[in-house]
Amino acid sequence: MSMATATVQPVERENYLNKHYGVGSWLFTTDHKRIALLYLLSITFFFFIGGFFALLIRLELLTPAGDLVQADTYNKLFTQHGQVMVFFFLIPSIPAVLGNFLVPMMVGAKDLAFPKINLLSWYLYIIAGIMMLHCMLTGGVDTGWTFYTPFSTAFSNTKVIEAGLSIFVAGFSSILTGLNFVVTIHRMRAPGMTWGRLPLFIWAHYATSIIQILGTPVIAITLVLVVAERALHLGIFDPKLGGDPLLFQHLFWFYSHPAVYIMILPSMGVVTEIIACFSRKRIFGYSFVALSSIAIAVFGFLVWAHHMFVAGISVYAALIFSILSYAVAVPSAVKVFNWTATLYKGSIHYDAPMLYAFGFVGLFTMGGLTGLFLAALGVDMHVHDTYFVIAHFHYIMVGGALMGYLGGMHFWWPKISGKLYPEGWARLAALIVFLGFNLTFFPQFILGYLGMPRRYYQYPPEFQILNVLSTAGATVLAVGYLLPMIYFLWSMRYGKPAPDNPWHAAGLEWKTPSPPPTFNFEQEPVVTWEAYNYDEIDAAAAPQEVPVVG
Amino acid sequence: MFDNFPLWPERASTAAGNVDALFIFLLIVSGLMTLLIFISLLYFAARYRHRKGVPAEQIEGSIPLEITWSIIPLGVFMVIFAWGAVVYFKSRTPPRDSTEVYVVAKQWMWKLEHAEGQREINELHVPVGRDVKLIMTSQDVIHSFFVPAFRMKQDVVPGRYTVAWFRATKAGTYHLFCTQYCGTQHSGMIGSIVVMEPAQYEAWMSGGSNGPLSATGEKIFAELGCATCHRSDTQGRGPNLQGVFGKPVLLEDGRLVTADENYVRESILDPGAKIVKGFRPVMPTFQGLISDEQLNALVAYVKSLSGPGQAGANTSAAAAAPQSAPGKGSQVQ
Amino acid sequence: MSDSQAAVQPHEGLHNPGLLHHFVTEEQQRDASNLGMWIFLGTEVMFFGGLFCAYLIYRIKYFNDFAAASTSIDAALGGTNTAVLICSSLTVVLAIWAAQTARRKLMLGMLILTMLFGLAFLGIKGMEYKDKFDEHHVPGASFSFEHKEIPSRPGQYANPQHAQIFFALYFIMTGLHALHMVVGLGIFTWLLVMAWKGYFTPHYHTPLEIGGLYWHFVDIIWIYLFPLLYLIDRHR
Amino acid sequence: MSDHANSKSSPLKTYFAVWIALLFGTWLTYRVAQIDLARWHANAPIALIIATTKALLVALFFMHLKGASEKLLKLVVISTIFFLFILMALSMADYATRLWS
Repeated sequence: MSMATATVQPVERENYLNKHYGVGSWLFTTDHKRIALLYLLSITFFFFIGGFFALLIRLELLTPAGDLVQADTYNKLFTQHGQVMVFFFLIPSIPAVLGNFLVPMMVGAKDLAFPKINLLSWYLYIIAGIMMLHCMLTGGVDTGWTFYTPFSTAFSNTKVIEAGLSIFVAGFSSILTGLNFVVTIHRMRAPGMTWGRLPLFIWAHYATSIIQILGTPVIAITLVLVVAERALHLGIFDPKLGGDPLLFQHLFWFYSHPAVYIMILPSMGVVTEIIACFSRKRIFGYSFVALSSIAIAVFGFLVWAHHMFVAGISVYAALIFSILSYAVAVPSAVKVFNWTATLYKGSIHYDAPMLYAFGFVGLFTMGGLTGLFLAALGVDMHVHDTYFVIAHFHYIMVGGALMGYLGGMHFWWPKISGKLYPEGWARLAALIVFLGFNLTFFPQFILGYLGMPRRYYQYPPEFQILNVLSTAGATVLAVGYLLPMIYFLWSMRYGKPAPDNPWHAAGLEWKTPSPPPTFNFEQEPVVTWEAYNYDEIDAAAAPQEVPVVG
Repeated sequence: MFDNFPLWPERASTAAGNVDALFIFLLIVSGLMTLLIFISLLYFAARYRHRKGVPAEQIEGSIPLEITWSIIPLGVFMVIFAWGAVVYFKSRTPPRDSTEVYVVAKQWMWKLEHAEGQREINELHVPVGRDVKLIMTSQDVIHSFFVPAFRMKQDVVPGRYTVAWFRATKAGTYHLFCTQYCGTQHSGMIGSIVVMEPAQYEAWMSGGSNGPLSATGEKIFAELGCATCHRSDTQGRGPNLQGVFGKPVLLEDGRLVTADENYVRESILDPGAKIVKGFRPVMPTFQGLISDEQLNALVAYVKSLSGPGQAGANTSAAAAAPQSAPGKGSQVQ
Repeated sequence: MSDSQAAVQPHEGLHNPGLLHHFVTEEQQRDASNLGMWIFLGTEVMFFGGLFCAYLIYRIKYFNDFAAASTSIDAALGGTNTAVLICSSLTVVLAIWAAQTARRKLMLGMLILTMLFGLAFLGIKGMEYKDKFDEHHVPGASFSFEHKEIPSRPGQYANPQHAQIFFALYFIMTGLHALHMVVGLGIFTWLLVMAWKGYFTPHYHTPLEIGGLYWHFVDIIWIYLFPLLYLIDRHR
Repeated sequence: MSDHANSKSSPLKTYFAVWIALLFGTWLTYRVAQIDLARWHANAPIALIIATTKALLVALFFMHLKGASEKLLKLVVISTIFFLFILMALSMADYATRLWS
C-alpha cells in the first residue's frame, strides 16, 4: 500500500460526496453519511481541544510544585478537559460518526428514520459546542466535570451556568441521536434482516441508545436544577438552605454512570465487527454477545451510587450498590471471553483495525478488572477519588472507547472516504497508541494506591517519578493520535481508491460502492444470509484455492 | 534507595492490613484473569494466523461454555463483594469507647478539636493503639478526609456530621489529604496526622487546652439559656437530656430514632423536625446563631450527660478533669 | 432538505405528499413517527422523573413543611385546570376522529377549541402564579413564609427554608409543564394551519396523531402534578 | 398498530365515557383529599391510585395504547416506567436507611 500515485483520476461514480458541492449542500444536508462527516469534523476539533488541556495538565504535574499555571487555571483545565472529552467527544464519538454512517446501511435502509432530526441533533451539538467554547474563552468553569454541589451552586465564581446549559443542549443532541437509532433499527430493517441477523454493531448501538434515551433526560433536569439553584438560591442542593447535596450526586450519577456505557458499548460493537472480519469467523456465541450489550445497558442503571461509597450514603445502600456493580461486570466479562474464543481456529490477519481491536480487548480487560477493585467497598474507601480511579476510567474510556473508535475509523475509512489509508503507518500508529497509553496511565494505578488524590495541582515530592513517567507517556500518546489524523487527511488526496469491499467483510454496508451513493443501495437489499457468514464469503472469493462446496 | 519512589503506601492503622489483604487478593485474581486473556489472545493470534489455503473453522458458540464463564466470575465477584463489605463495615462502625475528635473543614483548612479541648489546625496528634473517632462537618463545600497510611477516607459534608474512625499502629507523621475537589486550593488542603507513643502523647496533651469540649459545651448551654427548658428533672418544657445520647427516642409521630450526633445537631438547628413524644414544638432554631465549633461543643456536652465512655473523660489527660457533671447518676429511663 | 427533496424517488403505490423518500411504505413512515414520539415521551418521563424523585425525597423528609406550603396554594384553581386539560384532551381525540371521518369543519373547530383550552389553562396558571408572587412565595431574595402553621400541628410553624424547597419544586415542575403547554400550543398552531390547507385526509393525518400524543402526555403529567403539589394534607 | 382507529366502529362513545371518568376522577381526588385519612396514611396512596387510573385511561384510550396491535409501544412505556422506578427506589434505598446505624 505504498507509492500512491494519485495523478490519474478515474471517472468517479456518483456518490454521496460528489453528488452536490458547496457549503450549503453540507450544512443543510439530511444525508446520514454527510451528517456523520460533519460530526467527524466537529468531534475531532473538540478532541484536540480536550487533548491540549490534557497535555497542559500532564505538563503541570511534571513537578510537585504548582509552577506552570495558576491553581485556578489548573482547576479549569481539568474541568474542561473532562467536559469536552466526555460530552463533546466520547459520547458522540462512535454513535454520531460511525453509527450515523453505518446504522442505516447495516440494516439496509436509505437513511435514518428521521433525517431532519438527525441534522437538528448536529446543530444542537454545534450550539452546545459554541456555548462551551464561549464559556472557555470568557473565563471557563472550575467545578470539575461532575458539578458537585454546593461548590457549583454556591461557591464557585466561574461560569457554571453557561457550562451547565451547554451540556444541557448537548444532552438533547445525544437523546435525538439515540431516538433516531432505535426507531431506525425497529422500523427500517430491510426484508430478511431479522434481529438474529443484525450485526452486533447494531445491537451495541441499540443498547447505547436505550441509555441515551432514558438516562440523558435525568442529567438534563439535574443541570436545570443546578442552574436554577445557582441563579436563585432555591435550596434544593444547598445544605445551608435545607437541601441535600447528596441528592445531586444521586441524580448526576444516575446518568453519568450509564454514560460510561454510552462510550464503551459502541466501541464493543466496533471491535466485534473487526474481530469477526479479521479472523474470518462467525462471532462465538452471537446471541450472548448481543444480549450482553442489552444487559450492560440495563444493569448499568442499577449501580450509580458506587461513585458515592464514601460520600455519606447509608452503609446499607452502599452494600446494595456494590453487589449490583458486580452484576454488571458479568456481561462485560462474557464479551471478552467471546471475543477471545472467536479467535480460536480462526484465520487471523494483522491489519491495523485488528491491531486496534487487540489493543482494545487488552486495555478493556485491565480497565474492567480494576473496576472490580473500585466496586469492592473495602478497597474503594482507600482508592476512591485518587489516581487509581483516574487510571481505571481512562483505561475504559481512552484505552477502550477511543481504541475502538480508531479501530473503527480505520476499518470503515475505505467506505467513508473511498480511499485506502497507508497500512504501514496505521500499524505503527496503533503500536504507538498502545505503548503510549500504558506508559501514561499504568503509573497512575500505583499513584492512586499510594494515595495521590485526583484534581491535585501540586503534590508531595514522593509522587514525582511516577508522574514524570505518566507525562512522558502522554507525549508519546499525543504522537500516536496525531499520526492517524495526518495520514487520513493525506489519504483523502493521495490514497489509492478503495475497492467496494477491501476487507472481504460481511455486512450490508460493504455491498454498497465505496463511497456509497446518497441513498446507499441501488435496490432495496434482501437479506438471505446470517450475520458474519465469512465461511461463505471466503469460499466464494477463493475458488482456485479451496474447492467450492456449495 | 527508593526513598523517593515508593511502590506501596505505608501501613499505619489496623484497617490498613485489612484493606491491603483484599487489595492483594484482587491483584492476584485480576492478574490471573489478565494473564489468561492475554496468553489466549497472543497464543490464538500466533497459532491461528492467516495461512493460505487454511480456512477458518466456523464455531457457532457453546452454551455450556457461556454458562461456565458467566457463573465462575460471578462466584468470584461475590467473594470479593462479601470480603469488601466486611472490611467496609468494620471501618464504618466506630468502637464504643473511642477517643473523639471533632473536625470542621472549610475552604481550605482542617480545624480539629479534641474532646479534651486541644485545638489544632491541619495537624492531628493521636496516640498509637487507641481508637479515634472523627466527627466531621464542613462549613462550606464538600471535603473529604483521607489518610492513605490508614486506608481511611470519608467525605465531609456541610449541614450534617459524617463519622470515621481509625486506630493507629505505628508512630510517625502521615499525610492528610482532602480528596473531594473543593476549589482553588484543593491541593493545598493537606495536613498531617502525627501518631505518637502514648507517653509522648500524654505529654503533648498536657499543654494548651481550654478544658474539655463538653465543659465548653456546658458553658454555651448555660449562656444560651437551654437549661431553662431542658431541666434535669421531668418538669422542663423540653426533654431532660440526661442519658439521652445513644438511646432510641420515641417521636411525636410514632417514629423511633437513635439519638446520635446528627440527631442532636438537627434538634438544635431545626428543632421542629423531630419532636419528642409528649413535648410541644416550642424550641426556637439556633441556625445561624451558633458556629459549627459551638455546635460541636454542645454535642459533646449532650454526649457527656450520658455518662463516661461517650465523652473524652476517660482519657487521663491532666487538664481534662471534669469541672462538673450535673445530675450524675440521675439517669431517667 | 434541499438535496433530498429534489431526489424523491417515485414508489409504486400511493403517491402521498407526506411520504418521505427514505421510507418504503406509508405504514412504515407512520409506524416510525409513532414509535419516535412514544420514545420521545419516554425521555420526557425521565426528564420530569428527576424532579419527581427530588420531590419524593424532600416530601418525605419535610412532610409538614410541604403540607403547610401546599395548603397555601389555591387547590380550586389547580382542580379547574385539571378539568380544563382533560377537556382539551377530549377535543384532541375528537379532532383526530374528525380527520379520520373527513369532517373538516369539526376537525378545525376541535383544534381551535383545544388551543382555547390550552390558553385557558395558561391563564389560570398565570393567576395562580400572581397570587404566589403577591404573597412572596416565589423562591429567591424576597421569599417569605414566616409563621405559617403546619396543618396537622396547630401551633407549630413551618420551616420557611423547607417551604422554599417546596415552592422551588412547585415552580420548576409547573413551570416546565407550562413550557410544554406553550410548545404544545405552537405545535397545534402548525397543525391548525396544515388542517386549514387541507393537508389531512382520512388516509393521512399522522402529524395530527403525533401532536395529539404529545398533548395527552402533557395532560398526564398534570394529572400527577395536581394531587402531588396541591393536595398535601388538605383535610380539615 | 397501523390501523387502530380506521377500521373500528365509531369510538365516540368510548371517548366521551373516558372524558366523564376523567372528570369524575378529578372531582374524587379533590374530595378525598379533604377527608382525614392520616391515621392510615391513606391520603397520598389514594390520590396516586386515582391519578394512575386517570393516566392509564388517557394512555389506553386517548393515546390508543390499547388498540396498538404491536407490543413494542407497550414495551416502551413499561421500560420507561421501570427505569423511573429504579431511579426512585434506589435513591430512596439510601435515604430510607441513612438513619439506621
